[in-house]
Amino acid sequence: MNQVTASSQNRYAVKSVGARLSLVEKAVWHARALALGFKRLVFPIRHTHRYPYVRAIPSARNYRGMIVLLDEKCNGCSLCARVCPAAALKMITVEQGEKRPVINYERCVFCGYCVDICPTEALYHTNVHDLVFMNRDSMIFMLDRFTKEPEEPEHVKKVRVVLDEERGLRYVPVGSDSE
Amino acid sequence: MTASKASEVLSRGTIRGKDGALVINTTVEELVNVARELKELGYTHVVSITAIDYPQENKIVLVVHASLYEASDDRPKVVEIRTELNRESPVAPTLTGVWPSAEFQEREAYDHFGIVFDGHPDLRRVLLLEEDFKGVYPLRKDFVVPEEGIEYKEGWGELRG
Amino acid sequence: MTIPAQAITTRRIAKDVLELHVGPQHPGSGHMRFVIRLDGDIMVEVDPDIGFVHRTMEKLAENREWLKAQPLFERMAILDAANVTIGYFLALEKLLDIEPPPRAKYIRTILCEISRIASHLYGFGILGIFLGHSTAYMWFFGDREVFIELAERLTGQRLTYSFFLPGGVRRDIPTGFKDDFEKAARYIEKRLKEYEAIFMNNPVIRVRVEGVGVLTKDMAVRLGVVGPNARASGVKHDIRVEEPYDAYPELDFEVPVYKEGDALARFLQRVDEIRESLKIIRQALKAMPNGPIIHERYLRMYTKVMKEVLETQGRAKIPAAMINLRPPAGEAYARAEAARGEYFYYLVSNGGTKPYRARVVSPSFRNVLLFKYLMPGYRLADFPAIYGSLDYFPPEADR
Amino acid sequence: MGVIATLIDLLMWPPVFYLVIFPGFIFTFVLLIILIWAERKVAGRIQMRYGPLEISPRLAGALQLVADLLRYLTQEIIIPRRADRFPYFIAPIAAFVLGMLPIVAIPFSPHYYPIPMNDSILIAAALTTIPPLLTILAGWASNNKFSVIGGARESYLTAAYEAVILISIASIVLAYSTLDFTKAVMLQEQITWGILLNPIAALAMLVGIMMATSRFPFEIVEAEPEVVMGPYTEYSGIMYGLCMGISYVRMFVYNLIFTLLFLGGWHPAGLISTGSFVVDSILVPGAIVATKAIVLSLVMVFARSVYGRYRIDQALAAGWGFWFVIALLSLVVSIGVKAIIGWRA
Repeated sequence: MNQVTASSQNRYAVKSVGARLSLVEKAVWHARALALGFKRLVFPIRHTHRYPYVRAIPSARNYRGMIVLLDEKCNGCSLCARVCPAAALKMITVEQGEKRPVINYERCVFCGYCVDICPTEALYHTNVHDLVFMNRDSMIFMLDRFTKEPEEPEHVKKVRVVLDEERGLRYVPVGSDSE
Repeated sequence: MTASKASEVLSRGTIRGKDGALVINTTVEELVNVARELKELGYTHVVSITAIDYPQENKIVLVVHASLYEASDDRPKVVEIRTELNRESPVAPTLTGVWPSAEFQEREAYDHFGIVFDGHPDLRRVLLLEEDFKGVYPLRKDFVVPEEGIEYKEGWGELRG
Repeated sequence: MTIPAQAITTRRIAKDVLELHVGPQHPGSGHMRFVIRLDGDIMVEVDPDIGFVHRTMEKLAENREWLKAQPLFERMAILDAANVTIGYFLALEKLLDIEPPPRAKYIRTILCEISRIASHLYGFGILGIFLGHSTAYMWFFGDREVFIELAERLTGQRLTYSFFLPGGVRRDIPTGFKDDFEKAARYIEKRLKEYEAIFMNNPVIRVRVEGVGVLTKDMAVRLGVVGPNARASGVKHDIRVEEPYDAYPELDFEVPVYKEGDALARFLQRVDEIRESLKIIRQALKAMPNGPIIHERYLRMYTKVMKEVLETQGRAKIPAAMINLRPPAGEAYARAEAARGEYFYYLVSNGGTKPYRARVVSPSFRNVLLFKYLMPGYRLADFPAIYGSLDYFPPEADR
Repeated sequence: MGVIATLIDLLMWPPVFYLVIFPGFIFTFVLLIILIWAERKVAGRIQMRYGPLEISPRLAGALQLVADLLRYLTQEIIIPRRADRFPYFIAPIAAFVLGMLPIVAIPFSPHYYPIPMNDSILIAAALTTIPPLLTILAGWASNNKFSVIGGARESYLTAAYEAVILISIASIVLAYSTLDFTKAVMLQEQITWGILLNPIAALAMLVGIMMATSRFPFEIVEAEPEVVMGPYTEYSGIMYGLCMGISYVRMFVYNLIFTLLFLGGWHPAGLISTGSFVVDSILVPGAIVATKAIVLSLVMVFARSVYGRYRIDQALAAGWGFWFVIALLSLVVSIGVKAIIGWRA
């Protein structure tokens, strides 16, 4: 019963948290904590940006932002509405019995199933994910709005996130050299 | 514990090909005994206590999954104990005496299926409120959650709050 | 049906006991309530009242096609979305009797480990603020952003990845990901040293967590505790080792186990897990084979347009047949090791397009017993320390 | 006309001017706003963020506190039905005012003080011990379990830190052989700063002040994850703002006392002489004292960015078991110092 299978048991490394700190160690760690706090006061790392005035543009190649419909590619197969887990996409009948999807951003969870299931690539994601709506009805995008890229707010400084070994994250303005 | 007894309990079940779990079908009367013997074999805790509702066959199947830490041989890692209960008044003996880890699991099964665990020390609803779900057990099949269709309707959907 | 009216119970309180209702609107409770009975400053009884963020996900899953359960289950623990849903797909793949191609397995493992690191940093942050250490809180949450950014580059979404498909993944590794990860890994390794000075060896924090909330191995086994909380009590149990899935059997890593079982051990165990996770991702990125990222059964259904998208953008399209998955009738369970412990999925199919029954047991739901049995005997001020060290996440427990 | 003239006269009457304008209520209030803003900025810088910036971005968010104050002023004050109204209202107001009261005994220069007195150290130290009682009263009057626990915690801690602070003051007073701030500072000008004369007393008093004013790591009374806001849980609107201010007022006042006793008060002020009485005897020494106290306060709020909080029993153990002993030790040191410098004093 107690045969230990070597392969799995070797995966565990038993450790101990160690003894309590002595008075001297306590003093040393107090000093180190204060010194580190002071160091970060002088050389801060900052991971926030002034959000509504500065916007970080996602760097992901396949970022899943708000969705746009390419009307001429769509063949009205309703797969997108059927796969939508939140019932955010529904089919509307346009002229000649053709169907087109419309979207309700009140419900959309940005899973991207609809974009990935579309057999004709008639849907695509934009980089925009944070628009403000004044009421719930304006979150329903009928064909007129669903077929256009969402308008981005003006006077916004755009930055891009760059991973950095020293600072974790850096924000560089879009279009600058270091991008 | 003897090897023969061990094999006796384990031989009552069958290994399911899909996931390697040992499935033991038992009755309400035998449930606690099976649990006790499994515990002696080293299945120290329950992973899940739940049920499956079969309204057509008028039964609720209580499904208990027990497992072990630090598996030391090639015994099945998960044992599934299935017990058929009467759907009208599902009552099962509590397993908290064998496995203390069953406490909240049984409360949840009571909450969702209305299975009364006889002898449970603190059988109250755990996730739902009694005021809102008096006599209603949402995971039974007769509790229907309405779903919308995929056709656009004015004002979006009938379930839009 | 005769069911005793046990829902509303009244209990007499001992004369010298103060009953304190902590939560659900309390800065230290999270989305739940604790009924704490205090004798002086000592907690004598703690009754966790959960369910404030219960969504009955098991029922909702029964009303959805198999694929649609992913965005739903993700919302149990949105901070650890990959590890939460991987178990569901493992169980579903057992029902369908398919296995993802090797490259997809490696990508899954990479995302799961990134998710684990981010989730641990979140838990540290909560422990930090519960102990009143606002800098630790901000630092852990700030550094978590680095791993969220990594996950975003891989999946296209910050938290709700919805990244898996039955028999594959939805995105291939983007170009430059290896460099990005290496930068992030070096950064966090440096920061782990700084955390040591400001948080874990800070004498003020150490006395708060040392010897507090001691969970013995015996008690951990009896209560069925899982995850880092069990491993910090000396229980050698990790699903990645016990029932390895995805690329874990091929990777070399170790699982830290601590003997003490106090709040400090639980914290240090997670710190060590971050180091191991970095090791796992490094290896996986190195050893990752080339090949398809989705099972050939579905790859065969790809049209010309879909193949082109997969090749040029690294984006696996979903074949239309995947909405109408009809796994053969039967049951299957699967377990996966998430940041907080073991996720258990038990799926029952009757051959239809929707699950007949989808059972989820989350680690937080299993660990909730600890509040009841671990807290009594400690001071009221230890309540946040123990709570924080358990890394308990109410939405995960409530499902 | 006569009324306004009388009012102005009243305001310019030295004791009133001292208490209301400089360095009393208004001056302290402005300093507090700067201090809290600086605390938040320092914490933000260490904590990977900006700190307050949305209000007045050009002044680095300095007006944020004014905005907060306006918000508190316009918020509704919600009184719990079961609260004991009179003590509920009077406690934070009285604590705020009485927290500022020790200023009556604190001179800002050898020639600028509200009431001439020979025992000003004694009076100041005595007056600093009143606000904790009102904090306990606030907790009791709120009729809330968290408030009561917070009040009980305050009552335990008070006993611990008052002993440390008062013994430290006593030991440095022993070294100076005077109970007058002015004489104590003049003595320091002659010999050296008190912090060098008796560093142990200074250290003990610093820790005592941090405990008394709920600075981290002793922010136990209002410990948020445990007792919400401690004694102040049930306060809202401007009452809550007052409650928040109490600890800052007390910290500033304590630090003024510390400055005068240990940091040489207005020490280098004697080097500057412009010939003008107002500049030489009021503005320059006052600015020096205030600057020293502010810097000291900033050091104390910096601890917020480095530490968490102790448990109540650990803080009490530290107070009685360690710092109380240290404070007693400082008495011995003072006797030693007295033996050496005694002939000069």
